[in-house]
Amino acid sequence: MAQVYTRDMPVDIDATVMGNRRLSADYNVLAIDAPEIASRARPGQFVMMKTSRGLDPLLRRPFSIFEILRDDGGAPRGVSLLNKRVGGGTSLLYQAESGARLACLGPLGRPFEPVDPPAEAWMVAGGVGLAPFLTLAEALHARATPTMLFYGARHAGELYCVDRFETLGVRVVLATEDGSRGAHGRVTAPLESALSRRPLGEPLKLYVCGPTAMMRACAALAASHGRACDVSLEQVMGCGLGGCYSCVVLARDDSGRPHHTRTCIDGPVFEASRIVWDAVDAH
Amino acid sequence: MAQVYTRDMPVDIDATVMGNRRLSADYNVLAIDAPEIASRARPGQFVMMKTSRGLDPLLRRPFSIFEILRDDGGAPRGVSLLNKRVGGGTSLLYQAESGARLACLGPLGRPFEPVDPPAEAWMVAGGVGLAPFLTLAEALHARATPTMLFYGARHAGELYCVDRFETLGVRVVLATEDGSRGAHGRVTAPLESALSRRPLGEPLKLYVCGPTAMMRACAALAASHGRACDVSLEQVMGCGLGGCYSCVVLARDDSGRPHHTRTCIDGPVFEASRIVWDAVDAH
Amino acid sequence: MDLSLNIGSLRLKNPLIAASGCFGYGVEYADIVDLSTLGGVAVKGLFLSEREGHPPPRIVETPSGMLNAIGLQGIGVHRFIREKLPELRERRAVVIVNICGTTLDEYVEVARILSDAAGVAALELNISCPNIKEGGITFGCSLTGTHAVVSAVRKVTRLPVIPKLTPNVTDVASFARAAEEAGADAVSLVNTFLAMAIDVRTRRPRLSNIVGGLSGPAIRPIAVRMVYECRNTVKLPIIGMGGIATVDDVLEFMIAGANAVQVGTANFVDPFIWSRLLDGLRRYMRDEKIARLQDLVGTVDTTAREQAWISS
Amino acid sequence: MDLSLNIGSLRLKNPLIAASGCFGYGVEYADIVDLSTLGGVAVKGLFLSEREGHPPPRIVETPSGMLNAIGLQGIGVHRFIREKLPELRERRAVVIVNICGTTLDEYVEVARILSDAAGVAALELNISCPNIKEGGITFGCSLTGTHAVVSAVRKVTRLPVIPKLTPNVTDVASFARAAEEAGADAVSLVNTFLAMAIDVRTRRPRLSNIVGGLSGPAIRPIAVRMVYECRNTVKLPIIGMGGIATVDDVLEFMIAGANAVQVGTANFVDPFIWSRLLDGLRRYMRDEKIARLQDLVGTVDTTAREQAWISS
Ligand SMILES: Cc1cc2nc3c(=O)[nH]c(=O)nc-3n(C[C@H](O)[C@H](O)[C@H](O)COP(=O)(O)OP(=O)(O)OC[C@H]3O[C@@H](n4cnc5c(N)ncnc54)[C@H](O)[C@@H]3O)c2cc1C
Ligand SMILES: Cc1cc2nc3c(=O)[nH]c(=O)nc-3n(C[C@H](O)[C@H](O)[C@H](O)COP(=O)(O)OP(=O)(O)OC[C@H]3O[C@@H](n4cnc5c(N)ncnc54)[C@H](O)[C@@H]3O)c2cc1C
Ligand SMILES: Cc1cc2nc3c(=O)[nH]c(=O)nc-3n(C[C@H](O)[C@H](O)[C@H](O)COP(=O)(O)O)c2cc1C
Ligand SMILES: Cc1cc2nc3c(=O)[nH]c(=O)nc-3n(C[C@H](O)[C@H](O)[C@H](O)COP(=O)(O)O)c2cc1C
Ligand code: FES
Ligand code: FES
Repeated sequence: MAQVYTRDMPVDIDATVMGNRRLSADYNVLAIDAPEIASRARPGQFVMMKTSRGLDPLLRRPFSIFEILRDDGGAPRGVSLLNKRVGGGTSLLYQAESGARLACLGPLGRPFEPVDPPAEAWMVAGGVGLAPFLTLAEALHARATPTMLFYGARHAGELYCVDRFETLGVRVVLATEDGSRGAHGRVTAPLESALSRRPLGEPLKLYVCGPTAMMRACAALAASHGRACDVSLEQVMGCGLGGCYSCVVLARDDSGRPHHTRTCIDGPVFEASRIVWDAVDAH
Repeated sequence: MAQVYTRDMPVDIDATVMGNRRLSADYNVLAIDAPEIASRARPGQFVMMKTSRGLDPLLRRPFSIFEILRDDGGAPRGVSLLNKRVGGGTSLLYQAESGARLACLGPLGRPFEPVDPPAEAWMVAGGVGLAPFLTLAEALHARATPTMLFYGARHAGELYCVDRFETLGVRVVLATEDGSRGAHGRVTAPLESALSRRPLGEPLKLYVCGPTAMMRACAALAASHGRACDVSLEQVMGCGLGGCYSCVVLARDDSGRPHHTRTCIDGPVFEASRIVWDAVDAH
Repeated sequence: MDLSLNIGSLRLKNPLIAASGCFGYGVEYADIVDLSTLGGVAVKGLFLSEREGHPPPRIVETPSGMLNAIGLQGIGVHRFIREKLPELRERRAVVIVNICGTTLDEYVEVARILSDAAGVAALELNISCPNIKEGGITFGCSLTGTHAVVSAVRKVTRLPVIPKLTPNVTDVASFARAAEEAGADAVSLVNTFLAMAIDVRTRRPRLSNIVGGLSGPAIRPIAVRMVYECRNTVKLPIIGMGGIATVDDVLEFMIAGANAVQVGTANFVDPFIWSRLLDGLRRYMRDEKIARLQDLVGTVDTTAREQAWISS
Repeated sequence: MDLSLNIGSLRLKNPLIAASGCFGYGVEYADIVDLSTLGGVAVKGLFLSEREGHPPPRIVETPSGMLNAIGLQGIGVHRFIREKLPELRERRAVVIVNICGTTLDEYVEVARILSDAAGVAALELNISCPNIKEGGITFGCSLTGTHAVVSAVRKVTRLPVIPKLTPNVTDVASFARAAEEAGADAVSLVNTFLAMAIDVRTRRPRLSNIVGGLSGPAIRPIAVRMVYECRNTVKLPIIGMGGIATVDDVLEFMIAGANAVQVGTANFVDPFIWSRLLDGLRRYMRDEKIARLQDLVGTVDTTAREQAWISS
């Protein structure tokens, strides 16, 4: 059965950009002044951002909350986004200057449910799929859950913020497609061997976010190794609030029947076993 | 007969904003790095500016060239625009930051023809209608033509750059609608008395730019005092190049027949007597 | 200040209605919007039974607009009455149910069932959805089809009947007239424009359904023209929509001839738009000294502009 | 790399044509664009005699688009031949003359006169201008009217005849078919969408003509859909347009089924667009290994997407 969560009422902030740290030619971390969102956000939730003030682009864009930013006293002050430039909206966020104002609606979506020890949490991230995991790692750290991060990218230059995870006590396993850092190839390879080495009696849960093909592969690995697995899906979203039915994924209900299910309010986090993977468009 | 001019080939520059000096809550002077335009521009010509990089707004906006900016060696380096915030596009130019890049097409349109001494040049500006006159004043100064500027605005806070004209030897007569500086009321009142005091044997030419009502009044004054008068019209322009026929004004041809005449290529400067003023929409 | 209006026997406290398909079943927004402050809530199009709709991708953004081909995914009229209507009643929403059918009988059946349900304020007949093959727009693109659906539904309900017109026709006003003659209480327009987008790398349509409906600010000038044409043709209340995103857009539709408006796509961009629009309407009424907002309807001043200057 | 195509007996060196009414008489652009590098130049719509058109305001910007009601101001066919055609010939422009008429006889007369003039490459029949009351669109909105104009003009000219279709109809493809049956060499589409904008302070229409035609990126998805429908209906070459502003837009129209395209509104924004589009086409052909650009026409892959996953 799908987990039940009570959603905190989302708020819409005409938020000020507090900083923009460019990590590479395509990735940046955008800091946004939005205390009301920061104080409500839970791990894995997202915001809907206006990427400009005018009509171009028209719709908002969904972004995972990457960090909760706190002031010197530790009070939630804002959120940051790990943004990857893929089109018009993400390009605008890449270029955004401090002081710019952009509407930010959130927090939205079903959060990750962190497991408690003795269970372990194994996070699996591909590329910008890293974004929802820093907040999850913090929540796991707070409850002292042993945590791993399997993190893959195309090359070493696209692996970001690894130290941030290590500081939280996360054991990090890296993989790059060109072998420039960590294991050579896909991150699912080290994941698979780790799963195989792991006695079934020692409980663990997988949390996965990344390209469709990667999530599908992880779902299959989880199933064959009998492990719980949550995925965070990235469908195109028109509203983020359940209003438009654009963001659906084919997911099975309790009786096993597949339905088009809204990822913005019933997700983005789903039990991997509910998803009809063959029906998910690879992008 | 309409004067003949050979147009310099306009160029389109992906220009960098070099500076933005805000004069008031609505007016600013935007400096633009565009040597190729600066070196070709003639007094009273205009440019077509993209006010954003995206589709909002879609069309370019026409702006008089306010100043020719020169580098330390005196070489034309760029142009500045005197921008008044009235809608979406002008708001974007008001906010534009140094370093931003905006496409700038020019120089465009029929320039003012400066008169030579002993004739005098009397410039009449209302509000942002000041914009085309600084370049004209420079040209007149260069040929030592005695020059006056009648300049009206709503209040003292909206009279800009008067010293710039005075430096060029221009005698400036000011008027404000609330009497906060210069004559109290419309600028046409001091103009009218000056015209009345002026012996007909002493040649002069009027150059007018401002709200439609003001231009119409000046045209009438010029006619009744038997003076040549050029006006610079501000019609809505789609292309600035003669392609769309959006910018027409009803102007008489040599035989006196009124035709819809394109202000972007046959103007913006017209002999006032050619215009059918009652057909010009007041805005 | 009076912002209210009547549609048949139904009184709306203001002209702002959430557009069908753009506001879920209303309940999705209940914790961020006080539904009772809206003129009405048009819920997602309902068939008799559940429908899964089209596979994703279902939307794609286009210049100042978006295409959608949701394919009328929905829970069907029975589950709607059981699962959604009670909460909508509790929230005191004025519920306008957007109904669909693949056959005339289905429209009639859905209308009959909803007429017996407590808490339904009006029926909007979706005869204009461009995203399903059977039914729907085949009625909406034929004058006799429109007349037939409206009069058949009219016979089985005392609720206000509001056929929703498609803009994908040569002469939308003739459809408004057909609706009027068939006994409609109002017409709403426009539904989306049939449109298409192609990914030039894959050469595949960007929507799984190949074509979809264009909505958003891009279409507003066409929609305003259509409202204006209908206002010149029928006496019925008109609910105008298509690209409304600001209070000036609401006013533009009303001045063109709309008694009320719906807001769809802009609600995706700004789910808190409703209070902004309401405030803006009140401000305009104060500035322009308008006591009854309905006095604004159809007041566009089309007296000839200075045409006389030219003899040709 | 072969970018050329044929329209009847006419060979265009590439598919990029300046859209009528958006490029003056071509000569206005002659000093900034090498006219001989364009596939063609469709000049401003011409009647038999001069016309002053509508008073200003004639355009207004709308979201990602613009309305125009120029009212076909023009110098008439005789002055065109005398004053503009010689320079266009000298510049080696492929001149497509957009012709208008208030009556069928006027179309025929204008076509006959132009057929005798040296330097005219093709005739585009404007039966779709929404901005004039008489003639024009009354032909374009009726199948028999379309057939009548095309076959009448067909009889008096050996130039390629290209009726330009209006999008303001229920089924544009049936008009393409009527044009094909009447002997057209190609069809061009779309002309502008009838639309309106109102100033909510003055409550007056923003255009002197009350209504005008919507063009620009806003309409592109509708235009692409219409080209796709026509491609599925006729064999004729199709000249697609409506909101093209980038090379991807050109490609989208071609993949949907257009053999050539016209660019209108975007030329206002960027008069140097032509070389950018040409470069982009060449780059795409290189990247995608396409030797003949015409091989791309109508290649949209509409094989069913993963519909099978749902039984409903
Ligand atoms: C819940 C959720 C969380 C997300 N978190 C992040 C994040 O933290 N960081 C980040 O960089 N991105 C994230 N994304 C993806 C991000 O929303 C898209 O990259 C963005 O919307 C693209 O906008 P654009 O205007 O740049 O691209 P467009 O020009 O709109 O499209 C460019 C390409 O991206 C694809 N695309 C468009 N929207 C999406 C989408 N929602 N998901 C995937 N692909 C899309 C398009 O199909 C197209 O191929 C998230 C998406 C979701 C649904
Ligand atoms: C040759 C020429 C030179 C100009 N020089 C200057 C200048 O130096 N400085 C300056 O600030 N402005 C100048 N203008 C006017 C300027 O182009 C307009 O103010 C601008 O286009 C408005 O754009 P917007 O997006 O801000 O307003 P919009 O949102 O497009 O419109 C706001 C209001 O301004 C009116 N408007 C729109 N376009 C024009 C226009 N072209 N002329 C007059 N009113 C218009 C509209 O009808 C509307 O009422 C000039 C215009 C022309 C034709
Ligand atoms: C995602 C989406 C779903 C829609 N679903 C419906 C629907 O179920 N029934 C209906 O009559 N109209 C539907 N529409 C059309 C809208 O109600 C409205 O007519 C149209 O979007 C134009 O208004 P807008 O520009 O404000 O969105 C839908 C529109 C969108 C964008
Ligand atoms: C200002 C303007 C004038 C136009 N004049 C004509 C015309 O004279 N004849 C014609 O067939 N189409 C005319 N059109 C329509 C265009 O040729 C074209 O069909 C339409 O603008 C869509 O293309 P676009 O979106 O690229 O502008 C005109 C369009 C505009 C914007
Ligand atoms: S994004 Fe609108 S329903 Fe999910
Ligand atoms: S602005 Fe296009 S013709 Fe003058």
